[in-house]
Amino acid sequence: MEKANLLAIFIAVMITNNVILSQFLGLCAYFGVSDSLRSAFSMGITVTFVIVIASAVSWFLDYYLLIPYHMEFLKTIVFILVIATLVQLIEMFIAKNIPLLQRMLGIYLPLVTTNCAVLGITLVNSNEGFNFIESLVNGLGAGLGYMLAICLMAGIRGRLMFAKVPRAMQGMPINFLIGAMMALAFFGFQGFLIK
Amino acid sequence: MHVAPFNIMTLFNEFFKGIVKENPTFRLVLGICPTLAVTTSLDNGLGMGVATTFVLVFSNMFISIVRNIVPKKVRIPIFIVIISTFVTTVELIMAAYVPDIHEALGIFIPLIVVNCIIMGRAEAFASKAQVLPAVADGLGMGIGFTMAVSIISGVREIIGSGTILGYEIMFSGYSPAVIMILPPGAFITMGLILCFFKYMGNLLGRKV
Amino acid sequence: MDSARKMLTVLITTCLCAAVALCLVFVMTKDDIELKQRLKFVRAIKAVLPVEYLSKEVDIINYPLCKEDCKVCNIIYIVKEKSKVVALATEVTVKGYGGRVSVIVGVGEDNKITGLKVVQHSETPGLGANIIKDVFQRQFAGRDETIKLKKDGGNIDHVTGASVSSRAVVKCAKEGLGFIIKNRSIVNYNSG
Amino acid sequence: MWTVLVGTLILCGCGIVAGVTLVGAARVFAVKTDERVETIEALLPGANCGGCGNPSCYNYAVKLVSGEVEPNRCVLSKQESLQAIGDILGIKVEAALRRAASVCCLGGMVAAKQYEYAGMPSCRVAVLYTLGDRQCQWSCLGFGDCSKMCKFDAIYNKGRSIPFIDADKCTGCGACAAVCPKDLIKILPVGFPYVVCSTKERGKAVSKECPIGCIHCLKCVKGCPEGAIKEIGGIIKIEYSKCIQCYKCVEECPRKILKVLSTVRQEEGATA
Repeated sequence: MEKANLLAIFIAVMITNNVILSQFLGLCAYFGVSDSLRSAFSMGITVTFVIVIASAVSWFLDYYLLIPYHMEFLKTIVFILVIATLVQLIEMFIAKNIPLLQRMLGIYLPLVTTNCAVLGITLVNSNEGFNFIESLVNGLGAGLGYMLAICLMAGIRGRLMFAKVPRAMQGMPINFLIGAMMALAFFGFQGFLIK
Repeated sequence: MHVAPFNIMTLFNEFFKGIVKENPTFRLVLGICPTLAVTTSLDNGLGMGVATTFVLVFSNMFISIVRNIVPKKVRIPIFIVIISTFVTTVELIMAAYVPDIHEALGIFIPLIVVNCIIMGRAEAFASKAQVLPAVADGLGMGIGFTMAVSIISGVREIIGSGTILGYEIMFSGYSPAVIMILPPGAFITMGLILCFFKYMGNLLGRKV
Repeated sequence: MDSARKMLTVLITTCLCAAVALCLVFVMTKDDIELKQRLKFVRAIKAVLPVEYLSKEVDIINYPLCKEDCKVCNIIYIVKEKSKVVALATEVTVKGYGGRVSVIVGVGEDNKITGLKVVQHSETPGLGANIIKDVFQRQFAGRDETIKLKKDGGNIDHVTGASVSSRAVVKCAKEGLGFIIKNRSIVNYNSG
Repeated sequence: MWTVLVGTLILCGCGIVAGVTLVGAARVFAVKTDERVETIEALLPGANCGGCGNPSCYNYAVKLVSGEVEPNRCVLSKQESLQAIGDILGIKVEAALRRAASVCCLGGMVAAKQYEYAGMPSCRVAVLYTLGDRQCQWSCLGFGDCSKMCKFDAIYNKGRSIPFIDADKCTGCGACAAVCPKDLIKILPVGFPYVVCSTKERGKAVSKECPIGCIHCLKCVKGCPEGAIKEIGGIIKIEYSKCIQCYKCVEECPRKILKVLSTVRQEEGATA
């Protein structure tokens, strides 16, 4: 039962209610960083990494600090502070210890602070009353869902180079329309229930 | 830090550029998450626009006030604290006085914190300008955003549910195109509106 | 290390100001928020009562039941008009098509549903979301435990194009009704 | 009152923890960054063109400081700024060898056709069908995928033709070379001769496919006084370290396929 529940959360946030295509979280980076598959992949990894850690830390803060003292209204400010600190911390940590990762993810980390997906998922975790494991699974699913959507987008945009796009459609408009097609496709997954 | 002198004209310029020339949604394509997510009906769109404008004006104002005493390294955390204070204020006020819209907007009210428009204006403008121009800029950008969100949500509501602000306006027998208030509809509307603006821009550009 | 001290001072001062300001706003709006939530709740409860109670004053007493008893619902609301019990109501949450569907079910003294209201859902707009329409919800009044969709051989018309969502509401009704009938004796005994 | 107190305490607590962690971490994880990196980065053009073989100007600056590369690899910088960088690093800077992209094909649309191609106007698509519609498999397809990649407006196509490269605007970043599906674009030093044909066929086989292709008569190889030109695996190679820029080879070439980069521009290819 427990495992099925976790799987349901995971599938829901990754596919049926994909963070980008159906919940509209993290769209700026979705359109901004999807011009090549490599940068999209790096961005996806960075987001996943930060979401999972932020989910864990914010769960502790929520459960042991905000809820016992009925300070839920401070949720937004505390969570975003945690995320901003965390991102800077991770940045410094990998710059010092894992230069390889720094070269891969370095330029995407600052983008993650203002990515709605991260704050959004921590808020969802708290609003839905998820326990620790559920929060982690939700975060991981969201990150992977983000990666899936952004990599698919980058793949399609790569192909777009060969297509004749009308002048007025070039750039952002066609990207949004691709987003629409992908959202339609993902919409088909709705009703994909795990009981 | 060099601060350009200003007069009434520059104030007007700061104000109007956000509405047309540098419209945050249609020109700069910033802050698209709430633009797409909450525009299922016009009242939601308006609510979001007003909330964002409020936060934008006040955060711009305060960031401009403290701009000279903030050390460079903790700039982002401090801006975030200032912005989220106003966001939480808006959230509480909305929960108290317009609970229906508060509920409809849901998670996207706290997410105003990470709206790229606000952080972007704080970084690009408010942290370098005097208080009055910063407020004018915030107000202009906010109104520009509100207008953009209203246009999108109006279009989606009319086509997607055949109503406007909840009143039936389409002819009887109109069967609403539900897709427009579903997620794909948001992308379609935004894409086509952007395309329209680009087309008009091209046309005007050619004339000049 | 002067810069570090300055950094900390500025950060903490900002946090301090933010916190004081926020808490003041919170204290100021707290009563209003609670009032609005209470009003909404009362409106939801009234919606599940027979129509004549809409304009009448009712008292709502919360009767919490232990969690182990039932997985889906654990508070029974006792609705009284001038100390006479009108109905018992409870909130039931099940899984719908797009997420969870929460429904308040009212049950009269005759063990029949007095009314039902969907209070929270995330069904598809324009399709499943039509479960909040009165035409659909009104069908539930006066039903007993044999409640079923017409599609499944029962007597409730499902919302066009959304049998999964409709089935979820029916499931809520059934579970809520069962739960109240099962616990009626305890509630009546304890609340006198 | 209680709320105000607790709320303030919690938020300030978070603020303090965040601040202390950041300040502490800044000290613990302090990466020893050389100040020179920033100064040098400021001197570099900041175009991140990739002409030096590094992904960004910052990476190049890091490598400069560590002494891995020479300052003259940057093709966009002016001599003075290069000199300034050299002064910071305490080394002498030799004049940069300017490099520019060049399409090593002269025939293009002149080469004999295999079939009529009516697909997408893109080299990378056209090359999927029997390596393009020309009989010569080393012929430029002329759809200009390379010109779309150029950040500096240095390449342009007139219709379907061999792209024209403006060596003055070209920074030698290699974006066009990377995108060419037939590897016809080479980044070569300006002012040196090069063979404007990439075919590996020889003699009649070439003439049949393209009237102006290199038939590998090897007159240039024999004519070079320094022995800088060799034929390796069907390709005429010029060793630029040996070349003294006497341009004997250019004179020797009977088909005028050997040209000097930048002094003689490639004529715009004949359109089909």
